[in-house]
Amino acid sequence: MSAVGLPAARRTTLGFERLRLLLRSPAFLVGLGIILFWVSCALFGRLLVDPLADDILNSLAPPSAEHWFGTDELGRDMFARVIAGSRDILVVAPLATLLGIALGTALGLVMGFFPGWVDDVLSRIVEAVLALPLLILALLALTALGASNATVVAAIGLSFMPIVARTVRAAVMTERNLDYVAAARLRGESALHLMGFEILPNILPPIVVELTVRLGYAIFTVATLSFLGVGLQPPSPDWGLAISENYALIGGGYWWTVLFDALAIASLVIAVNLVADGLAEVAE
Amino acid sequence: MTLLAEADRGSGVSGTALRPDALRISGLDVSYRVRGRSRPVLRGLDIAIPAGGTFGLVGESGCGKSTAAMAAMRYLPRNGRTDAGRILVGGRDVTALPAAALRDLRRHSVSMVYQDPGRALNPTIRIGAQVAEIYGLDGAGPEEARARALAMLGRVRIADPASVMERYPHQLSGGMQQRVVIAMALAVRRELIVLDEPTTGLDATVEAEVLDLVETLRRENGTAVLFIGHNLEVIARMCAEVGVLYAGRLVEQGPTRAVLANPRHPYTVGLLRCLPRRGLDRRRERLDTIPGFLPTAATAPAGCVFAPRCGLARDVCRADPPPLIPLGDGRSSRCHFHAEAPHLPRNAPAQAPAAPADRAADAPLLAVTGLNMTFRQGRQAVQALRDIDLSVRPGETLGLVGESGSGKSTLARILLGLTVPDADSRLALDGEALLPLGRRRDLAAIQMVFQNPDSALNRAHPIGRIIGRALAKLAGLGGAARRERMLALTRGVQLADAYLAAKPRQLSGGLKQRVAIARAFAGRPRLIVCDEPTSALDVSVQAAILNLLADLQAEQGVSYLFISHDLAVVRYVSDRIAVLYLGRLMEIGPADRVFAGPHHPYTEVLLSASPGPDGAVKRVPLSGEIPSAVDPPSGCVFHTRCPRRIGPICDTEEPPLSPRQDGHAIRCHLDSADLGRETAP
Amino acid sequence: MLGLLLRRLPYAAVTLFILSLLVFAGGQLLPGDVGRAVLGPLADPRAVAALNHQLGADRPALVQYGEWIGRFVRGDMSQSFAFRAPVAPFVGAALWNSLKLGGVAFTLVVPLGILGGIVAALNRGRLLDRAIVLVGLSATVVPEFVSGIVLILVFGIGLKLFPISATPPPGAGAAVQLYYLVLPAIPLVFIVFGYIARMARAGTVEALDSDYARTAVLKGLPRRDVVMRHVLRNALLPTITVVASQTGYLVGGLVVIETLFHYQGIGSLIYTAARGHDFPMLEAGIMTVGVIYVLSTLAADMLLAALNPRIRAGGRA
Amino acid sequence: MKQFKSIDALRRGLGAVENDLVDEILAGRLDRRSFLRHGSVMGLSLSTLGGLAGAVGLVAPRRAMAQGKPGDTIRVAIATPAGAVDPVTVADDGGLTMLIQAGEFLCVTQADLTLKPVLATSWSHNDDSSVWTFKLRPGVKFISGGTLKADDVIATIDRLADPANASNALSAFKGILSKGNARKVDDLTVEFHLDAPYGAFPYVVSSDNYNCIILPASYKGDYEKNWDGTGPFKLDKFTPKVGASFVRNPDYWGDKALPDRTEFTYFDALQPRILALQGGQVDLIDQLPVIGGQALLNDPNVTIIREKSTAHQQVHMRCDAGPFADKRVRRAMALTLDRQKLVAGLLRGYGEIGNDTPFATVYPSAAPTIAQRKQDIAEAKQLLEAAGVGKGFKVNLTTETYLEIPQYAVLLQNFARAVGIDIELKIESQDAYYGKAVFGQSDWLDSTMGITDYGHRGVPNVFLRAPLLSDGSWNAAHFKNKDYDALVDQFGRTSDVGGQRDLAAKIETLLLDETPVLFGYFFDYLVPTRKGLAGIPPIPNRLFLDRAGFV
Repeated sequence: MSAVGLPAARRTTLGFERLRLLLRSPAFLVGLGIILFWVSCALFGRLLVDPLADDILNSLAPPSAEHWFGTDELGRDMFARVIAGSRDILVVAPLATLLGIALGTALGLVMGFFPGWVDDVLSRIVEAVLALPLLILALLALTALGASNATVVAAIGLSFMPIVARTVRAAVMTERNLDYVAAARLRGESALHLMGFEILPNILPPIVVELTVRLGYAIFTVATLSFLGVGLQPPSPDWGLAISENYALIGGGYWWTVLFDALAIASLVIAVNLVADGLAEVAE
Repeated sequence: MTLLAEADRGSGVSGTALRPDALRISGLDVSYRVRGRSRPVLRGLDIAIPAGGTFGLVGESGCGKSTAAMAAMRYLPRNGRTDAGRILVGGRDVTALPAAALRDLRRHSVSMVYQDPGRALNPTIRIGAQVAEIYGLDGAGPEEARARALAMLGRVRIADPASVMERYPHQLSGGMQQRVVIAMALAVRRELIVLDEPTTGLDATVEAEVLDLVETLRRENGTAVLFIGHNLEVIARMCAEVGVLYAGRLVEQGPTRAVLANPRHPYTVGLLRCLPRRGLDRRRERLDTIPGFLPTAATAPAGCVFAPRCGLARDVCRADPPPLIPLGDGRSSRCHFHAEAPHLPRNAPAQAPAAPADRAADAPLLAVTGLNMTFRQGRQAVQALRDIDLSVRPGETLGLVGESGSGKSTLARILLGLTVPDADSRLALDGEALLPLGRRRDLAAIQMVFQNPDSALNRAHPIGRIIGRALAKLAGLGGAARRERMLALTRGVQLADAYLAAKPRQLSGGLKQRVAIARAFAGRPRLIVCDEPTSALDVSVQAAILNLLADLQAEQGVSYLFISHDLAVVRYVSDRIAVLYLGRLMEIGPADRVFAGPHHPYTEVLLSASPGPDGAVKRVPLSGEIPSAVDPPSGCVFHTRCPRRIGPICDTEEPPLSPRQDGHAIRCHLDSADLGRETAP
Repeated sequence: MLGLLLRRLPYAAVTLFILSLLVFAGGQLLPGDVGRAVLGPLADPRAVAALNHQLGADRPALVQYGEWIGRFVRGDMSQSFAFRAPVAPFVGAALWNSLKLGGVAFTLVVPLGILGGIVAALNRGRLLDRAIVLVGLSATVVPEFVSGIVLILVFGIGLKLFPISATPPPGAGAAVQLYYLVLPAIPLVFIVFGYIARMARAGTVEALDSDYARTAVLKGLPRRDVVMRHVLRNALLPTITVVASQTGYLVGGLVVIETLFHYQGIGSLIYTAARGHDFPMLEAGIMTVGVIYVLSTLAADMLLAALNPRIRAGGRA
Repeated sequence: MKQFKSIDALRRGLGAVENDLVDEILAGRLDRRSFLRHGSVMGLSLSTLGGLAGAVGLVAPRRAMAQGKPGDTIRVAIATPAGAVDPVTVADDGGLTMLIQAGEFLCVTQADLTLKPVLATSWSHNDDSSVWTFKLRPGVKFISGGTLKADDVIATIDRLADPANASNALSAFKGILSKGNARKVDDLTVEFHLDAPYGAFPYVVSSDNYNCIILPASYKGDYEKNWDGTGPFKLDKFTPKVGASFVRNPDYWGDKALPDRTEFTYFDALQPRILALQGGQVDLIDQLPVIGGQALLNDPNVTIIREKSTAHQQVHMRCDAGPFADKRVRRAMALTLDRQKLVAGLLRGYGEIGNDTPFATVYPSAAPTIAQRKQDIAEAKQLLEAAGVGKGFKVNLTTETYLEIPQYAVLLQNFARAVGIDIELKIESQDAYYGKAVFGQSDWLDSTMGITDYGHRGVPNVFLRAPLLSDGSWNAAHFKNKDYDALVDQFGRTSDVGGQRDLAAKIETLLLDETPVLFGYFFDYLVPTRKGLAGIPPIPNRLFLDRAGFV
């Protein structure tokens, strides 16, 4: 039999096809647009505006031509702070997500790959950690570690670990019974190779979906932790922190000190979730 | 070519002339929207099934046969749509019926049996309620509905229907589930029943029973049947008429017997030639194959859809799509040159590769003695394999058959070292003890070709990497040497070099299986375990793979342990055959002897369950379900189902595997003379 | 059913034991010590040492844990370090508060979410579906403190329709208590609605696309019967798990709402205990949340088993 | 118009120190407020003081403190007590507010920093201020039934001075009063024999030292069970972590409390307290920082009770290591501050500027002659140049999230930038900042630069000692100066205001030269109340509600 050539229909790569589909989804595009906007604010915002410059005698000024979003209690320009406020959260949340995904994937691979006592023991631990709501877990971690950008990353990353591990474990459990794993065993591959080079590439799609979903949670959690005062610390123009500092002011009519930050958080989390949804749909 | 009997099915029922056709499909075009694009699946399909008639729609994967079934039920997937054509069930156009009338039609006129009965039943509702529901729709009160459901379950020969009524679907075996579905489909007398691969995934023994059941009930009710399948044997048994579907088009149609006996379309011809037939032996003659790939309706060329793969194709074929040409006697063929079809030139040379010398006298390559395998399930010890003795000689193929649950795969896994047997088991390869995988010295010696090529290849890796890695690990090759060997290997399995850069999903099933075979041959394998290597493949692809395996064996002198439920395939490829039942070796011996008999009663049942497309063997019915390995029957484990049980000795005393003649051994209390023999020549 | 329960209980116990160990180990990381936390930064070190000694917080960690777990398994939650009084009443009161708030939120959100999800699934691809999905998504991802602040401003301070504190005056009747809990429950409803609706929608879609739904349709059942009899039961199975998984959050994860609406729930109890190094209180709070989580998963498993005969027979992996 | 005759008449009854005080007034160096305050420490009765003040022509500025009507229920939002309400251990605002509802002190620091006799009717001291004699009020009944006697006072003080008791007052007593040194003279007279002479001793047993509520000698350490004391209120109901309510004590020795009932609700965070007041759920909240409190400051339905306090935030700079080891660099840092702007902006005017010493101008002992330090960037740059860091440097500022400290830190950061000092902020939770609160295990005490909150004190002594003495346990600046130590020791012994002022001038001069700690401002104590609520004395951090009522 001679090879007739690759069947035509199968030649377009799946990746390209998925991309095309993604670009047809308005929700995904809107989400992506918003994310790109905030990312560019995070990257270049501070070149254009100074979120720290105070004009202390002009505090709590309402929005005006000079201060589009008004000023805060120290007379700092809220517009500058909202723009610059994207930076820390967009550094911390993705790093935390990556950390959580990396640790969780490693743990999940081990759990899924070694059923029996290894999985049993780790599963109990994971289950025990999952018994605590994410926020409580992160709060406890931060109370123990102290608040700084690095510890927020660590705390959220660690809190994500068991959840990610559970997802990855489930994916590994189905993969490990597939014949290609047996085939790799038959040629004497080590467990590490099996996990890292055989199984891992195949469970990347759910991990990527998990990543985007986790990113949404991470942003949510970073903002919430900042709001509770244990996350990002002043003088960061972080949105959650700003809301926490200023929300008691709105009763006095200083709505601009909170509104724009709230909108910023909402827009970013919604955008990330729109993108996550789009990816999840396409990954199916 | 000997052809099938029993021509009078369906069409012989009297008094049907005045009734409208049970199903008449005309000019049906169906397409799916996939990723925003419309992809045709069926083109210009015409089918007519008279009242009480039986029609088989046969075709390989992707040809659109299930779509035809769903279109007939007006239950296309959400992205499917009927672009043109009419579908009349009992004279009513289902494509135009309002919702209420459609429901009425489904309640009273047409029903369906599905490919996967386990999923077709609602997992959270008791069997009784699911069946009774139909009678409820029919207007029966709850009591009456239950009573009728009970009766109906009895009619589909479910033992103890009252207890089955109270059970949930997952508590039933696949065969039982399918009986329930059939009970629902035939609960009320209907004009048409659509069977969509109803026996795929069932064991041959169960399949035979289910088919018998459908046939009986169909006759009793005078229901017409549209039977969708890929298996020509099954179609031949069930249907008076057959239509061969290829790439969304009906390419040949006519009375089953006539079509199979004298196919008039090159595709049908090729398809039949691909089947391993009785009397064929890999050492003597290769199977014929069909070149190229199966297209779908969407990728089919402009002219004759079969032209790119047809040995008879000329320019006109590539330019003009042929119409369905009537041939008389109710037959028609979509071929410009239908008359020449029987003379389609062979694609694969018939000449079998030079067979290595008979090595029956050689020391066995693989020797298994006293193999036991016990694993724990909760607190219970389950003996999956018991006291297995077998050997495989160099260059030999040992076929391993048995129903699912018989321990075939466990045996394979033990040989491969993936599973560790009980301590007292002795396994040796070339006289050297065969250790579990972690401690095995020569990994390359025993390799495997898996059943499902989709899962056997890592879909994340390109083909070149898959084979290259095997070469690195099993042959210890690197650099240019590896590259060179890789090319040799891929050419050896007739895989174009271009595929090395492709990912598995870009390959068809057959190509994937070639990659898997190349991988197994990366080192210097002595024994390759082939676990149902072709069961997931289409018939035309299967032939090519079987040829390839035979060629490679002749070339390299490798031995195969060939596991399959398809006796025709096993017979074609095997030198010797071992029959497993519930973890026990029931029979082992040269292939000819095992097939010719005397058979173990279990072997006899298996043989009778799959007569092949051209063999009419008297069915030996097998009663009951395979017992649980947790609590195997006493004495001969087969005694609970044995049609030749001789008495209490079978219940209490396990017979030994007693040698009969010529290396043939049977585990049965009966004398060889009393055991069954092959009835047909 | 009972068998399943008995099988799962030891696992639950092990989970809780590990949880207590983790919290204990984590507690060792907290900066400072309880004496300093109680007496403040300006207190004399002698006083701090004396207090630590009084409380037994200066003993080796393992000894403290051993004593704690010894009491815990006998049903004694020990004494709070900070309050020098039995922990149980604190945890009890906080738990009861959390359960009330979580209960109100649950009662609102579960039917709403399930209904939303089913309606969306039945109108798959249409405008209504998209609207429900989008609203659910947006409501779910907006942090509680954003929606909570808006609610306080609009309904508490602006319109003065609802009290802005979730804590009712002492001795308030059930109706008044409910009135106080409405406003704080709404952000929770927002947060959870999306999850439940999404799962219910996915479950319904899956069930609608299933082979058994096909069987039901092809039997000639009317659509209503197909949905009610064949689809919903199966569709809601995954939703139950989601609802159960949210129980932990609705009981223990309400720190933000508790802070915003001034409510003494178990979440803020845990948080303040951690900050105050009140180890017995922290352990007790966390174990309570753990028990709630374990119980709700267990309840969900039982419910799943009741609805899904397959699980009832086999148990879950 | 000074009435010398009556002054002379009064002076005849006074000792040397007291007469010195009168001299100070006559010389015009004391205002009425300072005079009264200082006089009260001496144990002069208020009537004597009032007479003296009137005689020397210091007319009391009539405070418009409206009197509310009796019988109201006053609802208060306060910070949740951090732990058990126990007079021995309480260290937080919420806890001490609880203590002072039913409990009373020997004397109470008033808004004007004078001491009001409460359970003590008068006090006096020996020549070197090392022995103080307190006369107790007769006929004072404990809620539990007994009558106040010297033994009760002695037991209370011994309990707090006992190092084995986890007493939060130990810090305050350290080096001043030890266990066993309170001695009974008779049933209503107690003598305190101090470890060293201490001129401001009455403050140590006043409400300044909030653990010192007087309890019966029989008290067993179960305060939350009986809430014993002698105060105008007695406990009605207490739920830990939730709140407490009090009712009028009918057996109170003094004027009976006006409100029928007071209800305290505990809040963990400030913002909900603000919202609770705005939402009408409470009538007042315990304390309002300007930052974050703007909504109430501008609310027409809210009245702000305001009083100058000596609470402040200390910015310490490590004198023993790092860039601030050179005092010129510390001075340069101090010169970058625009203090007027700090008070006007950060405090919205609710405070007064500081001069890098603890001597807030409200202290009578503050030396009036010392010049106020002002922003001077040029000089700061010169100093840095001279210190060899003209190009500036980087430094970390570690501090806590509390009140307006983070904002202050930001402003400092911006001020310092003008001279090239690049301050990196590390703002932590209070737990993390204070750590174990001992050297080597505390960011507070170990950081190169930090900001620490200090509450209001009636005399500057505490501020002068622990944070600045060479062996001071809160000496985050690691400031070690023998001259300073000697001056402060002397200041502590000195009880005449003139002498105190002379010493203060020396201390202030020294501190301005060394500048181990920046005192940028002293902020006012603000209590927001619902409009119409009156009768709450503006005493920093001490919420007394017995005169409260709605107008």
